[in-house]
Amino acid sequence: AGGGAALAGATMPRAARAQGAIPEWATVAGERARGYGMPAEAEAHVQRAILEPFADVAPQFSLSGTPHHRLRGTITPNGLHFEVHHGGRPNIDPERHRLMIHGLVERPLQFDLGALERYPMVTATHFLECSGNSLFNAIMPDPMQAGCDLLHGLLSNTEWTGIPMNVLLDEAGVKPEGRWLVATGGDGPSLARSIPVEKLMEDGMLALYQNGERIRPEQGYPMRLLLPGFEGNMNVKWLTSLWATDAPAHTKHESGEYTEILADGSSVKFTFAMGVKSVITHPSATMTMSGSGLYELSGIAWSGAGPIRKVEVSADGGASWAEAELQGPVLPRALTRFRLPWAWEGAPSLLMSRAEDATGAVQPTREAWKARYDASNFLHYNAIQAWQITANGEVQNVYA
Amino acid sequence: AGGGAALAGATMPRAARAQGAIPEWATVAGERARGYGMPAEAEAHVQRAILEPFADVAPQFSLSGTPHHRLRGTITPNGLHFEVHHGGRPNIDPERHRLMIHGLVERPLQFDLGALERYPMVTATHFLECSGNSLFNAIMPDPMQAGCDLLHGLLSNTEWTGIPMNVLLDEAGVKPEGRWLVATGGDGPSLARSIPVEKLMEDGMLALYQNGERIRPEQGYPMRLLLPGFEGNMNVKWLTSLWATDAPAHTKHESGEYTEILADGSSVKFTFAMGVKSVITHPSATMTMSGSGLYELSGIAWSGAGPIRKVEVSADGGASWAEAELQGPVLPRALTRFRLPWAWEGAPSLLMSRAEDATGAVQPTREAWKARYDASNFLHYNAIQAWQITANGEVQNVYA
Amino acid sequence: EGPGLGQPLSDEEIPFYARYVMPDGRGLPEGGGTAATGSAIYAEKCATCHGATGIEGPVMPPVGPNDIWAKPAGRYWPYATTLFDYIRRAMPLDAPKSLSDDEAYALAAFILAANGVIGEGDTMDAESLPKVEMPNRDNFLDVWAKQGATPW
Amino acid sequence: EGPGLGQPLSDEEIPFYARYVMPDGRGLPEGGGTAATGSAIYAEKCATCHGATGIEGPVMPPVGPNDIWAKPAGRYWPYATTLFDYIRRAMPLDAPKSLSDDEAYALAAFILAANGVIGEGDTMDAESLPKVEMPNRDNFLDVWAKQGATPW
Ligand code: HEC
Ligand code: HEC
Ligand SMILES: [Ca+2]
Ligand SMILES: [Ca+2]
Ligand SMILES: [Ca+2]
Ligand SMILES: [Ca+2]
Ligand SMILES: [Ca+2]
Ligand SMILES: [Ca+2]
Ligand SMILES: [Co+2]
Ligand SMILES: [Co+2]
Repeated sequence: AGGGAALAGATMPRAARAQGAIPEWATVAGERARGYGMPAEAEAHVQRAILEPFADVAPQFSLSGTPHHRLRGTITPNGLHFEVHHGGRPNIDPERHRLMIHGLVERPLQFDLGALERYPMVTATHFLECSGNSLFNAIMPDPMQAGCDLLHGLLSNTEWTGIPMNVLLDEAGVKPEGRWLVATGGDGPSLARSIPVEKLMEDGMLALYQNGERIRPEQGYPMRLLLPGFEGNMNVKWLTSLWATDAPAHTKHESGEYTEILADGSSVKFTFAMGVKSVITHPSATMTMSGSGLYELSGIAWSGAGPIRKVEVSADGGASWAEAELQGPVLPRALTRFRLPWAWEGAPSLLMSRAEDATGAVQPTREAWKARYDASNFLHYNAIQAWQITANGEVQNVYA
Repeated sequence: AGGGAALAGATMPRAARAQGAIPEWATVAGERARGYGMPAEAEAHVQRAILEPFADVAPQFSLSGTPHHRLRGTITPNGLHFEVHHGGRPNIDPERHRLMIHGLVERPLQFDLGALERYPMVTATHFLECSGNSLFNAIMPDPMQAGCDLLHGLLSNTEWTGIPMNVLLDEAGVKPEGRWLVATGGDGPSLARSIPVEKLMEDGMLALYQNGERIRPEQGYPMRLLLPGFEGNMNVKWLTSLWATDAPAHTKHESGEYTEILADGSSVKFTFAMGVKSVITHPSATMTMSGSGLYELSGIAWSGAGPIRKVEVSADGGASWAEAELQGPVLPRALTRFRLPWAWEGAPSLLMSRAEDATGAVQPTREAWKARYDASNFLHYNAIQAWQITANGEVQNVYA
Repeated sequence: EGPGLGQPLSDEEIPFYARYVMPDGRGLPEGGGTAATGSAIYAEKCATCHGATGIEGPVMPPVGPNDIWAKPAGRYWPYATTLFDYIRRAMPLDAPKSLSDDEAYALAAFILAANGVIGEGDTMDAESLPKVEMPNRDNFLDVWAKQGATPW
Repeated sequence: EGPGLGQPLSDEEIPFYARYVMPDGRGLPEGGGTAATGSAIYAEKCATCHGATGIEGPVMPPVGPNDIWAKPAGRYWPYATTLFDYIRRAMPLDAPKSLSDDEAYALAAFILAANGVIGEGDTMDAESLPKVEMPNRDNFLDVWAKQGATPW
């Protein structure tokens, strides 16, 4: 190879060094690796929205909503899974924690974590939803302007791994007269719920892992009950006891807090499965459109009764509907993301989504939902969510 | 209702207050909620295993392995996704970051995060594997005794959401002579790889979200390239440029570090797809069996060529094989968990797993794999992993 | 199907909150109490959270109903046994399980009396508590019995 | 299919590292350098990581091969152009993009000469660098060309 500086007239194209600006991060060595990662600092605002309705006297009673308007996909990262705490997050020593199975069983048994590690496990992706999710839309006379964290955040979706409950119950040998099991948590108030044995035997899981890693403290570390499709409160966290009984105990939560008063003044109890529901997350309230033109409407749909069959979207307040694309795999009792391209003309528009599940159940209008219940009820709200887009692009929560 | 203290002889069964010990955490109010959760303190040891081979002079060059022997399920939580850093983790300002598409295109374009939020997105679960994964088994003369973090941890599996690359490339209009795109990252060394346009158009994704939330800094915040099934290094993190060319640039990584020397002294280049592979994670090296009796063997299988079709497990060093159960949904180019009940008799046993993918490809033995390559090669190692269980229950890494 | 690693569990190892007092009174311990006793304990240990007379709140007032809470425990709940058990295991929030059985009986009596469901002088104990006729008892539809897991 | 929100990108906005020097030399800038110049820069800016003479390491020694690293950049890589581009964009690790084009040419010359691939006095520049015949160049099988995405 030859000569000095580049020769004039060489056939080789010559480039002066390109001039585009070089950001400072491309001129330095980066940070060292870390054992456990965290989101970027610029994303520090992506947090659960924490509500402590009795902050002055009982801050341990709280609701923390997943910020669905800042998430995409279907999995909820563990750090953002919703929490509802009735007595705070207990600090449990996993070495001393045990699961007891007793009552109407042949062999009362206890299991520690070490023993449970040897059991057969299954893995399944499931949503959890508090039956109080979307409570503000249920009861507030005027629609609250807030993000999907406060409006619909008591809902999350993760991959759970644990032991099929029937394996453990069979080992203890539930007697024929043991029709219910009272599940109790290891938290301060020892939260308890009566669970039908049929559900536990069908698809109940003693969940030990969430999105691959050990369940986190706010989700029940070191173990929780998972009842796919059933209201969040029954999926008892920090599970420490399953007590087989001949009848439901009518525990505190199934007597009051998680029963619903109907329009006629009577109540319904043991309303376990969550209804079919959907929400458009992009765009949604508190957002502003970035000019007219093409958007992809994106949202989440789910049902406690099985897989989602269809999601329809309307941009004219329900006058016309288009079927959205469902992101596969569409799994039973798991969040399903739907998407639909939509051109915003810059005019006021009323967006709605309406999900249908595999049983044929369809979301009610807010009006129809309200008509069933007493005005005070805020549980099991699954009405169609409407978002008003104003002429200047603000997205607002509306009842329609 | 009536009278004083409980009457002797009443028919109602009377219980003295049960005496079982009450752990202290059931006697106090718990902690308040937090905006972003973390694993339990007792799980603080569940970290990525960080290797800094040149720690003294270049600690920014590092490999951080996912601790698969401490995880269950198929999803890797974001905090534990493996990292391989060639120049450390850059600290990028998302507001100033942009993606450029230029070179042999009709319309050179740039996109900022705000614009990208309006694009159509897809969601898919995919593994990423460094082509250097399992390097110790590939090159060490004697099998290293270490966990699956060090042995096989440069592999993770998450749910990715982002923009189909063909949408962005179509907007720029790649010219017919643009057969490759050189993808460049925003890190210090500006890591670059030449990518065939066919792959980008088929299933390439500009990934913005991982397990629902924004991709984390060590995974490419604010955006990375995702090429399902292709070796990790090509899935360029912090993606800032796609430059369409008529030929591969033979960048540094495709010239040396990610080419393989064969047994005959020649090399292979542009070896993109990861081969079929599996590892039993429970039990695995560094673990000790907890006595004889029934276990559930559990592991992970994956292939860059498509879905896993079958995983066979042997407990006698390959003399006989049993088909393991695959946890559904079995997704293409995603980790698939397999499980098989197995009774350990307390005698020495040699465990192996052998995966087959939908193309019919099967994992080679270590011997067969070694025979193809020069002794120095540690890339694309996908041989059958064998774990020796000793008579006293220690699980050891062996070549067999 | 499993490895059979559960360890035998003896009765003495089971803490009281691993069971629940049943609506028919099974599980109720000895002891008892009246609203008068309960009133003093309530004032000391409960009023900050649930209100001076039990109807003010802020936390779900057990006496009512009112605009704050439509489902007061001492009136809306179908069984009085639940009051005893829940108070004993869970209340006060900052010192759960600190109450004696007598205290829990007395607090249940206080709440029931404040709701007018029992008389001021009635003693609540293992015999009387399950016999309390809660006014709302027959006003519930059991959806699980009616239609199983189908959402109502 | 998309909303068409890409903004026009002008040439002046593109930083140099968004392209790559091609094996045939396209993209090489003006300037040049020799091993002698490169040797001094190497000693100052590179030797701590890659070894005094380029063969000691600890980091992937660019001169070799040896027991530490079977694929020395200055001998194993198929094209010398990659050396120039990579050094200019990425090295030294703690100050990437701090080198001038002349320095990058000189360092490429130093590494190539140390591997015996060019003469000690050869100048590397836009014309000469792509003409360097790397000894391993024809020793690669292109697996993508041969079998596409099927793993080798
Ligand atoms: C520091 C705050 C605090 C104190 C003190 C407290 N409570 Fe509570 N109480 C709560 C909270 C919070 C709840 C709701 C828990 C839940 O929803 O699971 C509650 C719930 C209740 C309920 C059920 C209400 C319903 O409708 O679901 C009853 C009954 C009750 N408490 C009684 C008592 C009694 C009796 C005491 C005193 C011995 C007491 N509480 C002291 C905070 C407190
Ligand atoms: C502070 C440490 C450090 C310094 C100083 C440094 N390098 Fe490097 N160099 C590295 C690391 C680490 C790598 C591997 C990067 C990778 O794998 O992507 C590397 C890789 C290289 C390679 C490619 C090696 C291969 O086989 O892939 C070359 C060539 C190189 N450096 C040249 C230089 C030159 C020339 C200088 C001085 C201008 C220099 N380096 C200074 C750390 C350093
Ligand atoms: Ca133990
Ligand atoms: Ca099984
Ligand atoms: Ca911007
Ligand atoms: Ca679409
Ligand atoms: Ca009645
Ligand atoms: Ca040759
Ligand atoms: Co309910
Ligand atoms: Co490769």
